[in-house]
Amino acid sequence: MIRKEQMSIVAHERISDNIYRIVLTGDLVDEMNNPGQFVHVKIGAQAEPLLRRPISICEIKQERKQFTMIYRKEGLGTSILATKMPGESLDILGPLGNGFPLEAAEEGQTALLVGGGIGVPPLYELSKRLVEKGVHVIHVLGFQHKDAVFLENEFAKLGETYVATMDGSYGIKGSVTDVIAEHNFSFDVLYSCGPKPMLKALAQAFPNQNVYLSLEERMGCGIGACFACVCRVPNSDTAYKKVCSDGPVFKAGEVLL
Amino acid sequence: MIRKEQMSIVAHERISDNIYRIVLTGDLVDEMNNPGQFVHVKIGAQAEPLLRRPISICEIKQERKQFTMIYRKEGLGTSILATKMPGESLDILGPLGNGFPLEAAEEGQTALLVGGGIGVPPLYELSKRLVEKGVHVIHVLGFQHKDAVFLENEFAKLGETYVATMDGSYGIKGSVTDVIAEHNFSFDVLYSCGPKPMLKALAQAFPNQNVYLSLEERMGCGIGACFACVCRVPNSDTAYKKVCSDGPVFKAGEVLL
Amino acid sequence: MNRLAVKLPGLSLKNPVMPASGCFGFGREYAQFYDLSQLGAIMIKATTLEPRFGNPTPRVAETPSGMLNAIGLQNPGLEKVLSEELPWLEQFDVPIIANIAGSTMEDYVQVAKEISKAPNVHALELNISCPNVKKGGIAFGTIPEVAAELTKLVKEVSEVPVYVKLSPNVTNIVEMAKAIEEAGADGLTMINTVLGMRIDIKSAAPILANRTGGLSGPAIKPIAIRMIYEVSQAVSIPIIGMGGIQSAEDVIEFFYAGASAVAVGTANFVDPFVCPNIIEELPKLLDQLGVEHISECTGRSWRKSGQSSYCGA
Amino acid sequence: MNRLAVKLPGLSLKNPVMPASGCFGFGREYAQFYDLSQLGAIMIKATTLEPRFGNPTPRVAETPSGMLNAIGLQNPGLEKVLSEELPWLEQFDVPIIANIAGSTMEDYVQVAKEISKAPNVHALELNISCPNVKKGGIAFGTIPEVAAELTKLVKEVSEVPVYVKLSPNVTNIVEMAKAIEEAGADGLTMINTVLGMRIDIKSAAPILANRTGGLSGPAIKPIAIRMIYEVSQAVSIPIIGMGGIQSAEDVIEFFYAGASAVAVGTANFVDPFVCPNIIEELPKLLDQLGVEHISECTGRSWRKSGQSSYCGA
Ligand SMILES: Cc1cc2nc3c(=O)[nH]c(=O)nc-3n(C[C@H](O)[C@H](O)[C@H](O)COP(=O)(O)OP(=O)(O)OC[C@H]3O[C@@H](n4cnc5c(N)ncnc54)[C@H](O)[C@@H]3O)c2cc1C
Ligand SMILES: Cc1cc2nc3c(=O)[nH]c(=O)nc-3n(C[C@H](O)[C@H](O)[C@H](O)COP(=O)(O)OP(=O)(O)OC[C@H]3O[C@@H](n4cnc5c(N)ncnc54)[C@H](O)[C@@H]3O)c2cc1C
Ligand SMILES: Cc1cc2nc3c(=O)[nH]c(=O)nc-3n(C[C@H](O)[C@H](O)[C@H](O)COP(=O)(O)O)c2cc1C
Ligand SMILES: Cc1cc2nc3c(=O)[nH]c(=O)nc-3n(C[C@H](O)[C@H](O)[C@H](O)COP(=O)(O)O)c2cc1C
Ligand code: FES
Ligand code: FES
Repeated sequence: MIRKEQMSIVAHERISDNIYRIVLTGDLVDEMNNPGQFVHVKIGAQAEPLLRRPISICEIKQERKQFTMIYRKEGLGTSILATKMPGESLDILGPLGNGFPLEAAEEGQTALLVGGGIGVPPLYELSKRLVEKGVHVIHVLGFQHKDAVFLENEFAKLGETYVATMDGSYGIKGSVTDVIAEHNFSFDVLYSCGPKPMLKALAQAFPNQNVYLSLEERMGCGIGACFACVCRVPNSDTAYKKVCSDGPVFKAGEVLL
Repeated sequence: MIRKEQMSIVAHERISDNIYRIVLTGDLVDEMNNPGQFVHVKIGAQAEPLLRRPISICEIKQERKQFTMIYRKEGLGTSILATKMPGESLDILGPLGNGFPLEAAEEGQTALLVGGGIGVPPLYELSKRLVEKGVHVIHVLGFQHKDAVFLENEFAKLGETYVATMDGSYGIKGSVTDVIAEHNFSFDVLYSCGPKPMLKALAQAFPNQNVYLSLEERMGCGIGACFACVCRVPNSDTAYKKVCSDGPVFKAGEVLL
Repeated sequence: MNRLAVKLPGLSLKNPVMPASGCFGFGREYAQFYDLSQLGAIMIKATTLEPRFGNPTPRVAETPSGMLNAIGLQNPGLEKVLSEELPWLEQFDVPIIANIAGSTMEDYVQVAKEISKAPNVHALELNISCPNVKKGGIAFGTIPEVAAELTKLVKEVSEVPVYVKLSPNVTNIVEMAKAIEEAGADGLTMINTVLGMRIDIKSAAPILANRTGGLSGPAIKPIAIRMIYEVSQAVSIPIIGMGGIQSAEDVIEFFYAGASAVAVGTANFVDPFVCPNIIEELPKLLDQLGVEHISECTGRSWRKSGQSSYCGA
Repeated sequence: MNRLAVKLPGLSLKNPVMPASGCFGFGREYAQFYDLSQLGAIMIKATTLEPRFGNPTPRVAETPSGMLNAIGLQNPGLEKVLSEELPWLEQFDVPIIANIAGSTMEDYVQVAKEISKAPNVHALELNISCPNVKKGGIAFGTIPEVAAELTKLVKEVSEVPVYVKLSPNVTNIVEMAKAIEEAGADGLTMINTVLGMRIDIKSAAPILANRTGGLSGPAIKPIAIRMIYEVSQAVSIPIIGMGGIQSAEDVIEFFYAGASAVAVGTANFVDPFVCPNIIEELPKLLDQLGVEHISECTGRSWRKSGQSSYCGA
């Protein structure tokens, strides 16, 4: 069930470049199940910034009633967020949307997890759950440059991890698709989150495979009421899916990218 | 000289009902001279609340580069201000306006200081300076009710102090003018700050005496540029004074109340 | 006595607070959060004759204390609204105000005729002012004669009272309101969104795929208050006010300006509980203000005491 | 090369940033904070033939991310502006744009004739859109023919180029702009404030003594951007853009929309250093955006590359 709660900030730190990790605690964590879901964050009680900000759930610690988000300081909202201190509270609406289907990968199978930039965080809880289940995971993570890399060590503990940077300043030079092409991984399911061009390239590269993509779109309500975040579905002029409530994860081919 | 500075909050506490005392530190204190001046406070970097808030200087500690404001939590701006913690900073523009003329009271003379509600704070630094100078001070402070009373003890240390509440729940029942009428104080100068009806009553009660009144008006710039805070002067259709830069303290009769 | 109950043409409301059209879908999402029967009414999303996909994304952009939207009237079309959405809403004890839109007068007339027959539709709201559709929409909302003509045609076929939703993007809102009142409208709703635009600094392109969009949220509240203040003094039909409402205090400000009920739009996105919260806060605020019944507040900013206005209590 | 220098009719500006009329008085107060020669230009407070006291107070009220004002054109009158204010401003190396207002066409013509002779007045700005005065003002700003007629009359007598300041409170801003262009205006400035109102919850009375006022500040930025975007594509005279500008990013957004220079109003009250700060930030921002000269930004949101627009560099 979706809830709204003033959650407390337990920890908050800058982990690289403009990337921050924030840990929140509250009862809302009880509702969190699927990796790939997100929360909608109201940053401050004032009318500016007005709208909530969608941020993915990166890690869930149900026992401790804690969850983690990792975000990039981008514009007004995330800049103010970055100034919040442990002990302060944040107005969270969530969990929202449908996450990555864990059941798509069976014990003993291989899952390829492909993340680009700020699309990397939701793959972390996913990977943990897959590993728990006995799925073999391979991570391919792409970043702009060395200073933007994060979570590499955490992913490495869960499975094979390849890091690529566009400028070659760290790891393999190039895009995640370059890495995948080069290594020619075999996998049963591909899960991905990142910029749309990357998702498109993956969908095209593996047209007949089990591919799940997490999309981004500018949102109003985050719960399916405002029609801000729709995307088209194939072969229809009026049919649609909402990224916030039908997604953000879709099977490749389910919606037009 | 007027300066703009990010000043640090040294202390911040609720001192009664909805009344807060905040102590700020910074170089701007070097510029503060006259009791009765005010500062213009920008509460938060966002566009809401947009405008600065005028708050009087209540006490100046030049040696420590500190000054104190006392404010009532009223609307949006002061409500957000009330949540600020020591260590945080506040954007202060000041000191603004002209304060109470200390030179109007000479050593050995008597000054009557009359404050109403949130008009009380600027009289505190004034009283300290007058006492330093050897002026005999009498304070008459009016409040709505018992829970709204503040600074009584501090004033009492400087001189005779009478407190009145409108509902009689503390001190003398009635208004400051009731107290003054009853005691029939004799004084050389009267300094006052408070609601306009009170100031009017005082001006009328002592038409031939040396009376200085501190006015309030909704402000834009606080420095004389926007013409938001003008008041009329006697016997002219176009002449005016600006509360922010010509005031906030005027000699009774100088402007129309 | 229910201090919040108000009566408007076609509408007996337990309280004067309702979600604004387009900001609440057909209620399904908010029903997860609270019982929709708590609401005074529900203004459902604009319904057109045929299903519409609307505009490409991005469809929203944020602005200081506001947001722009260019949804473009996406909706499942009259048939589906009649067969699925309205029947689903019947489970709640809440009157529905059906917001209708079209590209031609005939569109409006057809939708009005059919949708006004639905048992839980107690009033229509003519959206003659949607800035985000190429045809129709805005033109109907800016030319008094056109708006009046449309109102007349819809009144002829509608089985329930007709409210007309005014666009703020006009030189003379009073002239529009009067023409619509004369044409027989039972009430006005105002304001729709203000035309606006944002440009992305990095790409130099408009943020909205549609380029321009409609500004809503607290930023437009002073514009709405001004227009309701002026229109309520010039007409004698009631006004449902909207534009930036976030709190019980805002509701009272709209009543003082001249509204007899209010709708809450954008604030639902910020806080899904905003409508029930406001409904809960209102009686406390009335106590503080020393007001017995909320209808006494209507027009208080311009009404001399004793003078009557549309009150509807 | 100065990357910020722009040339507009009558104006050779070292940078395109100037304080907006009415938000900077005649410069005296801000001269305490910085050397006014740093500014691209100064738009001085509206000058009328006779001195005016303006409206009763309260004259300002705050709104979400905005403010309302109803100053009512308070100013010392033409004579004093000519004998005291303009001569005082001569100590600075900065062109003055004289904002002029009046109740009748004759008023405007007389003020224009005299003030345009002042040596440091390089352009006039016709304030045909002040919402806060009973006579004149708003009517001139909402009827294209009236605005055109006034523009013509002023052009006949003015010794310097004439800019006309557009009101946003119209149904069709493009129609207004075109009529004014045709009448011979050398440039446009836009937007003036948006009509608005706030009501005090406790007293039920409008906060402003004048009841309604003009909305300015960040809240109106999307409205300004939309109007400049539309008008800049329809006219070939340059636009000085304003409405909610607070930062160098905002300046670029206005240029992308179609402005060739900008004015900063309300933000001066929030931060007296806002103009010099923006001027300092702009070159850094141009670097980040990979833009050589700021004039390249004008109209970029609608201009296909290579296509020319008013550029003035
Ligand atoms: C389902 C989903 C999950 C996301 N998860 C994460 C995450 O885990 N970590 C992270 O750093 N970012 C994530 N994002 C992107 C994040 O929402 C934006 O970076 C953030 O909203 C920017 O806000 P701002 O105030 O800093 O920027 P501003 O530019 O000031 O925001 C202005 C408006 O645009 C919207 N906006 C701007 N960029 C985006 C964007 N990329 N996607 C959607 N809306 C946007 C904002 O929400 C706001 O309404 C996610 C987005 C979606 C849709
Ligand atoms: C010269 C001067 C000195 C002052 N000194 C003090 C002081 O020492 N302590 C104190 O508590 N208050 C003082 N005030 C009043 C104080 O400025 C207001 O209480 C405060 O601005 C309210 O802000 P808000 O955001 O809480 O209220 P809101 O109602 O949200 O404010 C909305 C707008 O109205 C303005 N406003 C509201 N009330 C007043 C008011 N009474 N006077 C001027 N503007 C107002 C605000 O500045 C703001 O622009 C002083 C006012 C002036 C003019
Ligand atoms: C996302 C969105 C969609 C809207 N869709 C409609 C609509 O379909 N029909 C309509 O009449 N108004 C529509 N509106 C306008 C609102 O009903 C309301 O008039 C406006 O947003 C002002 O109120 P607010 O500031 O409370 O949002 C929409 C507004 C928003 C923000
Ligand atoms: C207090 C105040 C006074 C103003 N006076 C004038 C004026 O005298 N003449 C004029 O043309 N515009 C006047 N304006 C409008 C501004 O010049 C500007 O067009 C408007 O405020 C929008 O810009 P901003 O949002 O940056 O303030 C005034 C605005 C304010 C806030
Ligand atoms: S964000 Fe409102 S429907 Fe998806
Ligand atoms: S507040 Fe601007 S002149 Fe006084």
